[in-house]
Amino acid sequence: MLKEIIFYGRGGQGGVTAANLLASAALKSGNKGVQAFPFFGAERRGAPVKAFARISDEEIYLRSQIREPDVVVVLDTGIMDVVNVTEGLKEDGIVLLNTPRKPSEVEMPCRVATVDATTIALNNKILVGGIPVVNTPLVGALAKLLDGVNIEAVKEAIKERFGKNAEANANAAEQAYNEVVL
Amino acid sequence: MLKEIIFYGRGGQGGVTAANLLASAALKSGNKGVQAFPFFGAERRGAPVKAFARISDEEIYLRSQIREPDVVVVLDTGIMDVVNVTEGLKEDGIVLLNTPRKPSEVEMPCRVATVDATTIALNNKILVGGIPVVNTPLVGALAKLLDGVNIEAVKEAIKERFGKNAEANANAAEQAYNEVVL
Amino acid sequence: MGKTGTWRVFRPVIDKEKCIKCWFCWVYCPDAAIARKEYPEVDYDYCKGCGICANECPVNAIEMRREEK
Amino acid sequence: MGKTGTWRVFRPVIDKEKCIKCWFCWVYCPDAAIARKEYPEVDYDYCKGCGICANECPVNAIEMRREEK
Amino acid sequence: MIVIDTGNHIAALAAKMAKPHVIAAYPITPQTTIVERLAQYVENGEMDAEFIRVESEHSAMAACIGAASVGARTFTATSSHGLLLMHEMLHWAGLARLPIVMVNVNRALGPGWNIWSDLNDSLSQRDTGWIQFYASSVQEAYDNIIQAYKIAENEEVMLPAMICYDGFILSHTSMPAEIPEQHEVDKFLPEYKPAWKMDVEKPATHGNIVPPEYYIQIRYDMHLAMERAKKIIQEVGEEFGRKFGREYGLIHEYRCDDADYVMVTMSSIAAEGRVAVDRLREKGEKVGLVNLRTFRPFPREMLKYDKMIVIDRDISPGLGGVVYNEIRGNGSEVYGFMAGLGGMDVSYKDIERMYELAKQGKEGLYPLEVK
Amino acid sequence: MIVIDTGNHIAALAAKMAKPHVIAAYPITPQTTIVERLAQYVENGEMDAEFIRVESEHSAMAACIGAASVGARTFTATSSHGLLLMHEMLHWAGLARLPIVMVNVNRALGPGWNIWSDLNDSLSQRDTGWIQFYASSVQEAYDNIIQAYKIAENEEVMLPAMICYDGFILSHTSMPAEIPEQHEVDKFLPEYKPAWKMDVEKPATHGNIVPPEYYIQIRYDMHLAMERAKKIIQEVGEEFGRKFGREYGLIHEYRCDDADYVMVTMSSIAAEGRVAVDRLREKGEKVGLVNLRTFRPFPREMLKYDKMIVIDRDISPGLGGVVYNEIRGNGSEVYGFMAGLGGMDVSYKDIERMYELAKQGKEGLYPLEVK
Amino acid sequence: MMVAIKDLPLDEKILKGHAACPGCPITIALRIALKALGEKTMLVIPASCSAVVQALYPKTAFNVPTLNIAFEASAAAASGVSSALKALEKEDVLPVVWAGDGGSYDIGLQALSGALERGTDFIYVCYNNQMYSNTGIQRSGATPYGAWTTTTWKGKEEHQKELAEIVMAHHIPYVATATIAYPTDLYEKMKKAKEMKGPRYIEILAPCPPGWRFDMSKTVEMSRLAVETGAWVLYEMVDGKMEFTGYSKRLLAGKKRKPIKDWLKMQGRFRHLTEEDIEEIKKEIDAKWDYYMKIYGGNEDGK
Amino acid sequence: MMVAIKDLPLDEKILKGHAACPGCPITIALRIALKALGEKTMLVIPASCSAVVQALYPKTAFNVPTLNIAFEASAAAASGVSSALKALEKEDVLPVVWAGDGGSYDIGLQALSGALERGTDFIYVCYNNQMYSNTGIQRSGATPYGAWTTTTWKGKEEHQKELAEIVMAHHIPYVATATIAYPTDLYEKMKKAKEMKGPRYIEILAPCPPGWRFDMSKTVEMSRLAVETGAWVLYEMVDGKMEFTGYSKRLLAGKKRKPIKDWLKMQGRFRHLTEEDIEEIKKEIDAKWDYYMKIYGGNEDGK
Ligand SMILES: Cc1ncc(C[n+]2csc(CCOP(=O)(O)OP(=O)(O)O)c2C)c(N)n1
Ligand SMILES: Cc1ncc(C[n+]2csc(CCOP(=O)(O)OP(=O)(O)O)c2C)c(N)n1
Ligand code: SF4
Ligand code: SF4
Ligand code: SF4
Ligand code: SF4
Ligand code: SF4
Ligand code: SF4
Ligand SMILES: [Mg+2]
Ligand SMILES: [Mg+2]
Repeated sequence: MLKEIIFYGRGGQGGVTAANLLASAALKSGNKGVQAFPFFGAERRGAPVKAFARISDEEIYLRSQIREPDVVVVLDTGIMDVVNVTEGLKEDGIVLLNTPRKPSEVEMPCRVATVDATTIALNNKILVGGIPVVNTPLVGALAKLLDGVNIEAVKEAIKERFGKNAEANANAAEQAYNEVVL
Repeated sequence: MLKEIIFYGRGGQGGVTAANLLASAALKSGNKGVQAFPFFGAERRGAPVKAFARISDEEIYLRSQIREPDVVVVLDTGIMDVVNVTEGLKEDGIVLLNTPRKPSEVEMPCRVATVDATTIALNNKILVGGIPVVNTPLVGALAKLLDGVNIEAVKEAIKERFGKNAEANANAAEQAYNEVVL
Repeated sequence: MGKTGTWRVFRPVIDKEKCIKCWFCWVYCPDAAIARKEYPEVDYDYCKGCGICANECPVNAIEMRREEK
Repeated sequence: MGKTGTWRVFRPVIDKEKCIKCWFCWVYCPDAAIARKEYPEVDYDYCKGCGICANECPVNAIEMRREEK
Repeated sequence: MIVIDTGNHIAALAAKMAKPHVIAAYPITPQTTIVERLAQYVENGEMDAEFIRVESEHSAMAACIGAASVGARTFTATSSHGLLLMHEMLHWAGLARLPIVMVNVNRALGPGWNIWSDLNDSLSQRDTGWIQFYASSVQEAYDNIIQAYKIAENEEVMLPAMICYDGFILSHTSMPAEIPEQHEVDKFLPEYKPAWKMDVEKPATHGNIVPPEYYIQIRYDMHLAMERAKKIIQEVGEEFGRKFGREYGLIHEYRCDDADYVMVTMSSIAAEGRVAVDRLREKGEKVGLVNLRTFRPFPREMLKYDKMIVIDRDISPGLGGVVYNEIRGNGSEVYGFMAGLGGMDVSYKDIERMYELAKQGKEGLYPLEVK
Repeated sequence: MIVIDTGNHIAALAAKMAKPHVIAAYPITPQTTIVERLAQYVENGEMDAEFIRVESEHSAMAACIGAASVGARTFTATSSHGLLLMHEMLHWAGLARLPIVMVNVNRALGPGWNIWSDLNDSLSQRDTGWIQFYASSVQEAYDNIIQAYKIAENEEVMLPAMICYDGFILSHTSMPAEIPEQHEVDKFLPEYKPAWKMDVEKPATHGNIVPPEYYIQIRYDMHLAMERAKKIIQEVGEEFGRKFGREYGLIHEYRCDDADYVMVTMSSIAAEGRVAVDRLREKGEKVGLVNLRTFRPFPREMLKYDKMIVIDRDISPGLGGVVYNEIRGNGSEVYGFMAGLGGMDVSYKDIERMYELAKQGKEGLYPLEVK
Repeated sequence: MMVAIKDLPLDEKILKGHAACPGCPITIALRIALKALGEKTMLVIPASCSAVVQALYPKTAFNVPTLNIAFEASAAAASGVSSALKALEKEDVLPVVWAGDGGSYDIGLQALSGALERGTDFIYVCYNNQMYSNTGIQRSGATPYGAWTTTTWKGKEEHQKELAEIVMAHHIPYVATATIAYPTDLYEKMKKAKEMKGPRYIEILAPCPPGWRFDMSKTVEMSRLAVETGAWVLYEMVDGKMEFTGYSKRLLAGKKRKPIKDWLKMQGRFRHLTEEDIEEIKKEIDAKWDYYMKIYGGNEDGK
Repeated sequence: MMVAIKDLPLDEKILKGHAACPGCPITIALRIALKALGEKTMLVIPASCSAVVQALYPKTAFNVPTLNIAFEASAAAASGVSSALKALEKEDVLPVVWAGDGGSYDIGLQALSGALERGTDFIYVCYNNQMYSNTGIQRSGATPYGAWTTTTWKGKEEHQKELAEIVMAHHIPYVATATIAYPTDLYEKMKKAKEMKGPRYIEILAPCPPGWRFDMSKTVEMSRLAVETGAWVLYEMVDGKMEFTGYSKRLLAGKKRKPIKDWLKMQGRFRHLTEEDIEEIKKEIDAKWDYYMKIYGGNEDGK
């Protein structure tokens, strides 16, 4: 089964890394086909960016952008003013928001999950150039929402990728895994 | 009638200019088709060079090199050690040599004309960088040998082309016209 | 040229009481987001929240506050 | 690499009597056409007849003569 | 070993494992991460190569030419304007018959600036005498680089080789790839023993003035070498298959056997096209797909299908699709689409649509002007 | 007035009479005498233009782009490696839709250095969006330059134009040419009124980042402009004919009407070919000749003869003759010869021979490898 | 006689909503420069962050005519613009190149040098953020010794090119350096250049938060500290006559420089430097200033 | 300690029968340079007269490995050669670029500057005949003010670029000037450069008879007079330390310069100059020497 995920965020928040981590974790969790890619503009830090991930038990030949995602991850709810994040979302698709609010406090025409990744990032002191990096906690939360991906694989993928900040990021992921609400 | 002429000389002697002057003079003498062009190598001063001229009463469409000349002009007999100047010469073709010798003193299997262009150049003080320029006298001599080209047109062509040395060159041409021996 | 105010994580808030009108915040703002009115005025539609104004204000009249979203 | 001696209009002729073996002619010849033997020796197969050797010889031991052809 | 990483990082890994002596490269989006990764390999000692941090792509290629002339194995990578700036030196490397290997990450040309995929950059180098491979997956990018050295350095070929793949769509996409062990690569690709090189023991002059009689031969021999490369590419692809389990040739056919229509394309669209073919087959359409692995040498003689649909991610002004125009005129019925220029997304749905249009006898710029 | 002078000097004269505002050029054999002559015109006040003595051809084209962007009429000239070094900027000028006019004196590419005629230099720029004219006489060189401005600057076109002719064979050959009066030229070619330009009154940004949706349109429009150019070239050629007595189109046919075989070629070989045709006709052979005046736009639809013999003075490695390959596949029987590379002399006798070979069904590299 | 900040024109040529990173030095510099240059300015911009910050076609945040051009071609294109303006009798309009250090020190150097040699009438501004920031922080010829970039992971081994020195060796009418922390200094140099003819060159140090790895609020502070520590020097050379300006003039006059370590420590790109490395860098800065003192010093006010 | 002419090696790397014009300075310079450099030298030569004088393929008059390369690419190609030699452990072989002024001052400047900045291990020789001679005498960045060329019919209006100065601004280990009239000076500079590492630059004034319009027998005389009149200066800069050499050293020590007029008058390219023009040029040369005196003079022997 093919699962398609879109990440919405801003340059510098690590949306692309989130997609990559998810793909790694998915591979580690036993999926044969995994893929992660950005839709890069020539964006600078702070500008809206989009990243994609695909997970499947078979080899993936698709190279096009995801137009009908199963899951949408919003790293920064601010962009929801500018971007319609539910566009194309599958019928039973889920939107995962980085927000302190509960799903019930969010009015959206679809299933919503939430986690306060920014606070988790700040608590774990993961910042780059003053901007909290919310990608690792969100990937942790995804492990809860996606069938084919387990949290141990996520933590492993984080540890492979991050040098000295690996621990803090892995902790953040685990914390989010536990705190995410659907 | 098409007449084809090859000039053999060395870089700096003005073989290309000779061909150009001849073409100009031929046009002035009433020929509709005239053409002059060099076979340039990347040659430097002193190295052997070749130039071509065509004269005809009709427009010329030929662009290829001349392989069977009617007249061959040798600006510097020294190159005859290295180049076979009579190659391809038409049956009744003429070789015009720059030499103090008389045609009778030259052993060649064809009609030969001679003129001492170097001495004429030295006498008229036409030198560039220490090298006597023999082209104008030789074109003067050609006016004698070629039906369609007259010496007045040659002198006119020289005057148009040369600035302050026009007179000396025109004189040299006339002198050669008078001195050439067939 | 979207409204770059949405990029902000922290927002500069100017305390007019403290302000001495040196206009450093105005001249240094990379986003031309501070207007030189009677007092400096931030255009939150475009301010990206870099914090240069706050960092450069000689009298600490600008505070960077976490955006509520 | 033809025999560039045919390019010559004037040929350098060295007067051994005058030569003081300063080797200027040898070092300056652009065509490496002067050999440093007992006396300088011109290789007429290659000498292009530029006349530098004659111009530089401090004792005028080299004369440039018109080639006879 | 299965590694998951972006096309660029995997390409850098391939370059590392091919053990070039000299790398000279200049950054440009979307190639940059190749250069960065290679610099890192060299700096931390994982790679024993000289890395020349040139000041332009023109110099990158000139440096590779200098290095290759001394007998070194060389690598570089570029994209778009970087490739264009190399143009003179590409011709040079080709005519000098130096087996330089380069990655070109396909990107559109300016103005305006557009950093997304488009094949005009490498296609407009098709006269320079470079072998051109196009990859449709990260795995192919890796495999093509390793094979490119072996092909380019083959005595019968001795031509430079360019490995192309789509900017972002492959360069920045993480996918799993099977990476062989270094000793296996070493065995497949032994040290480079150049047939000629600059050598103080045997002084020779390279590239001085060539008169027409020789020039015509030298240039024609380059053409023949490109023709000979077809056989070598096939052979090396088969050997690669035997050793690593993935066999390659000049083209890759997918469900073509009984196909009424064969779609021909290259690079990432060829992968997406498989999905379209599968879906169309499910609907009962008899359609197949050819993934052009090499555009130079161009395997025209292999592309003999009754009806073909060619999808170009390029457009040569006044000519149209470049691939289409090289295929056209072999007796087949050929429909051409230009699609995906400047990074326009091309999905399997678009490809299905082009198939439908072709069946109606239409062709053109997809989706804007099809008639 | 009839003037006798070399192709280059007559080209310089044409450039002068077209009254460009800005000239930026760099010397290279065999183009040099154009630049020299223009510098002289400007210095002695015969020409009222700014002459920019650039430090490279890349900068020559960049300077023309800068000048044209401000609304100036521009001229430059180059050859061979100079043209290759401009490659990136040629693409730029094309996509920026600037009607720059340039002479390219065709010359072979190195290494080794070869300064003689060969059309690979300009043909390998055929994707850059430049209109390409080829001249077979000094007169045509003149006439093409004057018309090129009018065509390039036409609102429906707005593309740069390149006038090509053979190095030495035309550039250094003196031939008579009919030169109109300046006021006649002025009337035919009025002042340039650009549709857009950089202007402080109307600040606008040119060439910033373009997203795919716009990019695809901009690039396609360039393709359409090249197609539209066909009509404009025809119209301008007819107007030129009315005014100056020499009519032009996209191709020039010679004794084709009843011909069994039509030879297609361009540049100086097309002139020489007339001589061959006349001689073959005398022998009773039904043969005609097409002189391709424009290679971009390519008048493919006009080249519909049963049997064609295409002579290319070029060879694209792995493709063969470039002109041949663009003609091939229109339903005709086409024989291709590559001849005259690197300045090899091609005489009417050679062309007659190629005709004989084609009749035997042969083609290939003339004279070395024909089969 | 220095202009005061409050006297700088209100008119903005760089519109809000551009695409630069928060805290970008480029747009600070451009805002000030264009206040001095005014509306009769045509910008020529090579590939760089400056090309990107304009925002996406068909929009633009730049309110003066702007010609984007290939990475290596800006000075040549500006020569064309300059000649065309002359030919079209619009000599009141000034072409200004706005290029990064990569486009000036490296790939665009030749075009620049050619334009200087042939006396092009223009201002060439190099904003120097000491690396290729647009492509994601690679070394340039301007990257200082020891700095991390993604092509010099262990720190650059070579010293930076001295482009201003190279430009001075071209003997042009005006060469100046500036940086964003001193807006009036920058403004006045732009004004002065604007009034002159021939080739004029101004280089602006532009600390880039993502590239140098510092907090985005510190851009101006970083710029100021570069001058206070002597890592960057403010001067102008008019017709071959050198004069230090602003804070650098005070340093030349004997004011004590802040420790270079302070500046280095604020930047992530120098994080890996050892104490010895820092000592090394300090020595070079000292040597540079000793040299300045020797040739340009000796006068209390630094003239 | 100067080597004597008779001590120069007999071995010739430039064979007879090459294609240079009679009286060509290039082959004089190359003969001497290669005597110093020896057989472990690889030449890299861009488009120029030096490419042509080698003679036609398949022949060659150069008896060291020679790589001809595109006009603008010699320093970059040499970087490749240098790195390859290092990678292949042949560091005893020295890559030497032999480029004209056009290929160095103009179109090849960027590649040169890049190679210097990245510390390429090579010698770059620019033989300066002050114009593009190969294409038939067009102006280059090195063409002096006032000189006729086929692109400056009334005399060049701009001053020549000072490439050696520009190169010095790159702070490389060795920069020297020489000319063919002083073969031992040239030989020793080549030898010295050969023993060093890193980028080394040597510029050789090379008067060209057809280009400068003088009789082919005067090549050496013209070269000597350039030094004696102070139009050309002989010096070397080792690790930033400047030292004048030979006749120029004596000029620095106070010896009177010959009138520049003598040099100008010998050359057809300056024939059109008026007395005022000449006076102008004289003033500049005077100013240049005043400057030298001020910074480098003051020591009797010119050190
Ligand atoms: C020929 C070419 N090579 C490479 C690039 C890619 N490129 C675009 S901008 C850039 C770096 C620019 O650096 P700099 O000039 O310092 O400006 P900055 O990005 O730092 O503002 C590079 C390498 C290009 N556009 N064109
Ligand atoms: C890209 C390019 N542009 C132009 C040329 C033509 N060209 C060849 S040599 C030359 C002049 C060389 O001048 P210089 O470097 O001073 O050497 P010289 O001929 O004086 O020895 C020129 C313009 C070329 N070969 N390549
Ligand atoms: S936070 Fe930054 S963008 Fe916002 S007003 Fe202050 S300086 Fe301007
Ligand atoms: S920097 Fe502070 S004091 Fe100065 S104007 Fe702004 S708010 Fe007021
Ligand atoms: S004349 Fe010239 S070429 Fe002949 S030996 Fe003397 S210096 Fe050498
Ligand atoms: S220059 Fe004169 S003196 Fe000296 S070696 Fe030669 S011939 Fe003898
Ligand atoms: S990377 Fe640096 S220079 Fe570029 S836009 Fe961002 S802050 Fe500005
Ligand atoms: S033109 Fe000058 S530099 Fe060139 S080969 Fe002739 S003499 Fe030598
Ligand atoms: Mg930069
Ligand atoms: Mg020169």
